Amino acid sequence: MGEVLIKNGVVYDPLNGVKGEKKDICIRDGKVVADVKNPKVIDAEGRVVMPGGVDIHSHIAGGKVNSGRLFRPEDGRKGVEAKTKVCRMQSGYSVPNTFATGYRYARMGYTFVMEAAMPPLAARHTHEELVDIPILDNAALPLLDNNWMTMEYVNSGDMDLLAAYMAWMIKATKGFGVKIVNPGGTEMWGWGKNCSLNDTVPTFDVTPAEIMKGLAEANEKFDMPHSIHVHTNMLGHPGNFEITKETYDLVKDIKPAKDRQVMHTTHTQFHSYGGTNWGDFESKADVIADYINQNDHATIDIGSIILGDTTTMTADGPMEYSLYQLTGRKWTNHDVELETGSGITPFLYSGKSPVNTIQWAIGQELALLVKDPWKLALTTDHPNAGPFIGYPIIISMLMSKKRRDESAEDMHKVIYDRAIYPSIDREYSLYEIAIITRGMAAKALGLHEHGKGHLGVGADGDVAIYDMSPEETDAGKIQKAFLNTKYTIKGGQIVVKDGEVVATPAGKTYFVTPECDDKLTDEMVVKLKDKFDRYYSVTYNNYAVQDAYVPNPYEIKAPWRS
Amino acid sequence: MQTIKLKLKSEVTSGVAKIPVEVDSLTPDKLFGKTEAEIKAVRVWWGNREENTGDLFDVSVDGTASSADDVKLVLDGDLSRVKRIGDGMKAGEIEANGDVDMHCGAMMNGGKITVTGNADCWAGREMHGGELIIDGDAAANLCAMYRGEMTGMTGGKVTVGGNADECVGQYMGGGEIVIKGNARMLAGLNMHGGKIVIEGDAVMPGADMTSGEITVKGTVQDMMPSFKLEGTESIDGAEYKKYSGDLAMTAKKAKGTLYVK
Amino acid sequence: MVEVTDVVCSLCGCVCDDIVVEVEDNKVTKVKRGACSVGKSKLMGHNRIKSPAIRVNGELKDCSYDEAIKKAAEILAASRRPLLYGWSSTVCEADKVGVELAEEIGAVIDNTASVCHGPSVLAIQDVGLPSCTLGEVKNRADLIIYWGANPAEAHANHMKRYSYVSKGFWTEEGKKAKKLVIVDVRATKTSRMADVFLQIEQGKDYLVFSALRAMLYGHEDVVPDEVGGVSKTDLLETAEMMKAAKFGATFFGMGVTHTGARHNNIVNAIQMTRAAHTHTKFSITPMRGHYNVAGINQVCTWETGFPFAIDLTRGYAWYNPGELSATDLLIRQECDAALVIASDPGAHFPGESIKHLAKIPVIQIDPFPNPTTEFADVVFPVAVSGVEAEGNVYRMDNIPIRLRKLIDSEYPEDEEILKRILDEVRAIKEKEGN
Amino acid sequence: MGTKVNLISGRTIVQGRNLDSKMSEEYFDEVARCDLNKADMDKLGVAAEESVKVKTSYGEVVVKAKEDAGTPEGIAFMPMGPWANALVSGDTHGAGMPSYKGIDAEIEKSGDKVLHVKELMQTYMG
Repeated sequence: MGEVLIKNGVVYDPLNGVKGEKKDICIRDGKVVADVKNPKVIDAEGRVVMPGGVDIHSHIAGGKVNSGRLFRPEDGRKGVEAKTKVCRMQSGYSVPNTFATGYRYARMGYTFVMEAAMPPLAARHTHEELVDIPILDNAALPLLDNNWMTMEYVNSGDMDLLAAYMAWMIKATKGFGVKIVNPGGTEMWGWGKNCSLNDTVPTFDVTPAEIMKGLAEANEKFDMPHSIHVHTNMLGHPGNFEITKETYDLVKDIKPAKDRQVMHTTHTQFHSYGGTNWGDFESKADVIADYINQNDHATIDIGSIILGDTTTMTADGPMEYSLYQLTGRKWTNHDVELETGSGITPFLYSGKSPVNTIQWAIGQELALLVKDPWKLALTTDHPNAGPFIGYPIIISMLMSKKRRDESAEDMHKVIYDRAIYPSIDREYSLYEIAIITRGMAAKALGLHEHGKGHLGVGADGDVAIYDMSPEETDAGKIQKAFLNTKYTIKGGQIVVKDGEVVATPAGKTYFVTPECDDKLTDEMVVKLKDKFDRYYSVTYNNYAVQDAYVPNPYEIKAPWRS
Repeated sequence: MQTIKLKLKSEVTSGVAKIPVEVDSLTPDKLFGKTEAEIKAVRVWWGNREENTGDLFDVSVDGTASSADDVKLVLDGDLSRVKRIGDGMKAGEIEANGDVDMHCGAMMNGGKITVTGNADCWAGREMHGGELIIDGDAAANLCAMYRGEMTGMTGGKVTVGGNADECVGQYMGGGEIVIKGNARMLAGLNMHGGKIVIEGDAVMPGADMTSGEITVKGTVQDMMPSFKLEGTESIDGAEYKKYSGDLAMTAKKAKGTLYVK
Repeated sequence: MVEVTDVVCSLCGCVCDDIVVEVEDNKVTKVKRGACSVGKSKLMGHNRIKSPAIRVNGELKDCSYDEAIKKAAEILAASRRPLLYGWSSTVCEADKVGVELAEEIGAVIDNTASVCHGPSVLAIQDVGLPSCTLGEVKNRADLIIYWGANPAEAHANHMKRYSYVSKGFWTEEGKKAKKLVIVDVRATKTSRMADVFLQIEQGKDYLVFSALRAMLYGHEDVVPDEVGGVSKTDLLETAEMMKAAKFGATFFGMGVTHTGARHNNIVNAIQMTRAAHTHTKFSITPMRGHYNVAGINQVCTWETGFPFAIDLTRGYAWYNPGELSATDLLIRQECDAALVIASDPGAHFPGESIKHLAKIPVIQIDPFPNPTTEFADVVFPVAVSGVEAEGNVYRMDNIPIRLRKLIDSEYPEDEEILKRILDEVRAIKEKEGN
Repeated sequence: MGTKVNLISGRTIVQGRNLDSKMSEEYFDEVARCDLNKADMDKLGVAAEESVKVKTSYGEVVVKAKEDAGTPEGIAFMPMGPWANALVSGDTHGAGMPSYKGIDAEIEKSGDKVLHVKELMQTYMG
């Protein structure tokens, strides 16, 4: 591979403290280097230069994403583009096909995306799709919280064995870390029921709170790059902000293995609700933001709403059922034996709806009220709160009070009574935007140590050059610039030029190998094998994801911390 | 008034395979203002290759038009493999002489289409406005939704001189459909607005309807077991049983009306 | 002799993965455990197509793979409306190349779902699918309904491994503590095991589903005394069993997808499941036929956005079963060439469709001679996936499982043949300047 | 004299066992057949293994009759395969699925030979 020199750009590289300095970036053999000899020169004169974007939480691949595509041909008829000499065919808006997913992210300057929920039993499916997404480096978080093994070890208090199970599962699924979704509730959904944080899950005799605490402890027994990644109980229910706060408190005293959070809570917008029903529903973004401001053990991503039609999908089966009951639209459910579940239903976020209006406000409020941008990441929980191609809209909102005021006028008037939104004056700087779209996410995932999210020497040659001046204040122009880069460079190769995809190299899949003591593993496997013999519908020997599914691997070892 | 005549060349449909020609680029509103030479150069899909209209059709243009409303497109030749006639049409008139292939009048917004023969599946799919007249039979999914959508026809009027196949007006939200002959199974399936009149017989009409109105003037075979008899009513001098349904959608949603003799 | 365990069956949608076989001298000599008689037959092998061949003057003449690939690529590159059909009895790795080939030549790509559970897919697109993995059924379900399905004949291990006869966590007693409802037109081996057998009038499924829905929503008062040949009393009993179940699981087969209202039968079956879900936990699962028909639907969906019947004529996907399904295209005589892989339209399509297929150039890729071979113009023998080749497949509940390779093959894999055809097509197009 | 029946086709275990060996005798024996109720067999005056001609608007084939108690009177069952498919309607009514079940058919006793797969496929050639 050759050399690239990006000249004269205005660089925002938060992990290296670079705040909009005119600076050249040199890349050789796919990595950032100090200097180059005979490079291809890209003149970025006066334009904004950032590391490749890192998405901490997005549903782009696997069983439920594809079920979403399959049952929404009406979504597939949107966003249709014919194949070109470079690109494969594209289709879909809220559930784009694999090719469109890669191209659209790359055009926004993103080069790494975390698939946020991988059912372990269907992990091969997630990997098959990840391989088919062009350009993007990727990873996936296996769901480990409603697993019978997890609950049994939490119940018996065998934290080392729980850690051994967690390690085995992350290895078996070629996963990246621990995903938690409605702990206990998804198991109870196996019987059509649900539970809250401190309810006892029958049969297994554990509470969701105990499950989350146990997994956090297990996670920190290894040098895991990422903390537990949490979608706590009662997502989307009025008044759930108390549960969210209690969830943070659960892990307050656990020491992280590395310099990072102990818990990342995702799509926090859906968990910051006040009121007792949809009638008196209100924003509690301020309470959640205050908690985050006062504590350092938890980070969030916002899960901001994009108005319009989308496809909601989560391992939180009971939540999707409630949503389907509200709308009466099509509803798919897929419970996964001994492990997890999922539900999918289409949803329209309308600015005319008081509830949707408050939801819309909350996501942005969280971003504006959390003081330290290193504690939050920009997401739309794609496609749950809206498709990822809405990120530039959110960016322009955060950067422009004027745009927010104008937008508020188009929303239901409840925004002036039951949201904090209109009273917030803060405007994000480009430096802060760079934090919440790459630096923070890379750090929270531990990927900054592996070349992601920054442009220091040794970093991956992943760069986004936006066609805008650092002085730009026009929200429309900001939005446009962030939707289609002037250049996106991935591993030193130009993949997007003037908003068009010009090359489609394969991305790498990052996975973590937690290194567990053999004796512990052996003891755990005896119990696990019994589960396969008696309860699983596949055999133990056919379970683990074979190497063939990860043709471009990047392994991160996570040693046991004695 | 301008008349544009397009006659499909016989060699297009004379091969072993009858490869369809798709003419969504040839609506009166899209052709308005074009010269004959320009019309001949409009690209149409014939299988997986794009061709010039003039290479597939004999083209002639008579008169001038001051707006798309003044444009009349006359289609002749073997049209049984010509798809998407009047697809997305906004104004003007189309006269299709003979049997036409699928998606005739799909997503139509305005203007008028007359088919002198039969129309294959999805005629009037997702139609929003205008008028579609099919002198012969209509194949399945007349005025229905596209796959996965929850809305089919929302406006306009469709008249079928002959019979209609399955699922007439599925997910219909508005507009009017008149079938002079019989309708096969599940006319008005998932209907939530608008009106369907079937002058002949019907099979399982009105299943899963939540609003709108269906009248069957002939006999009904396999009446849905989930409709409630509300009483009788006289329409145009004839006595009809009035049913509400479909209770299989729950009582809250069962706001459809079905008149059966 | 080597004993191989955890062998995965590549026959039906059950994809049993606990089979034990013996291999000796590069042959499967014995199937020791785990497979049903159908699966066993698959693993033990059958007569093969021996050589690539091209039809000359009505006779298939053996040729080299190179010659056959050149011929196949010429046919496809010249075609104005090619159909690529099949894909269900091969692995996802091959299916992906198939989609790429279809995109390259502007083909319609369709798979065997269109004559099997295509109607189920259409129904899912209308109302969704409340379902679960087969292990969920095994561990929880106390009410099993097979509707228009005859697992004793078509999915012989299904009841034993996953449903009525299986034992799981909350179902340790097996069938003793479960109820079985069978709905069918004929009395079958399966119906003999039933607690309740609803023998319905052929083609009247739709009415029966609607009647049960009305009952589950509390409107039994409007239901007439007999619906579709079933008495109201029997229907009420069934509705009560559904309400009383802790976990109900419905499985349906081609008895519902092939008959009467077809896809709308399935919509109604799913609507019935939704209605039952207002009382208790309920799931519904199609009894997928071929071992990887679910997989080709998955691959097509993530690559094109749609599961089957996809027209790539314009370089992007237009999806429309009923217009673009293989049988429709053939009866309408739309195609001028076809590639058939891992399927057998000669045996499974209506005669009217086969007539057109016999007229146009047909390329066949298959390990075994079958009725399609009788009119195929270019034939490629290939390795048997799951015996001679590995790869990913999706079980009927969409669980991905990797087929194992048990013995070496003298034949290339599907994926290799398809890649070579694709390369050759590209070379032809490049020469022509496209 | 013929009798009118409602024809359905479907899988059987022996048909499944021969999915990959459709040119075999076992497949022929299993699939080129038609199951009828005893009453219908009597009406036709055919015994098991005797030939019947099955006719629909779409085609006709000769197959072996077989008595099956589970098949109700007025229903004829044929294992899915080339013989049944010579009789089914290809009209999918805009849904992509031919009617493989529920086809109006007429059955009569026949002295004709049951065509082998290869012979049956020949009837489709040009």
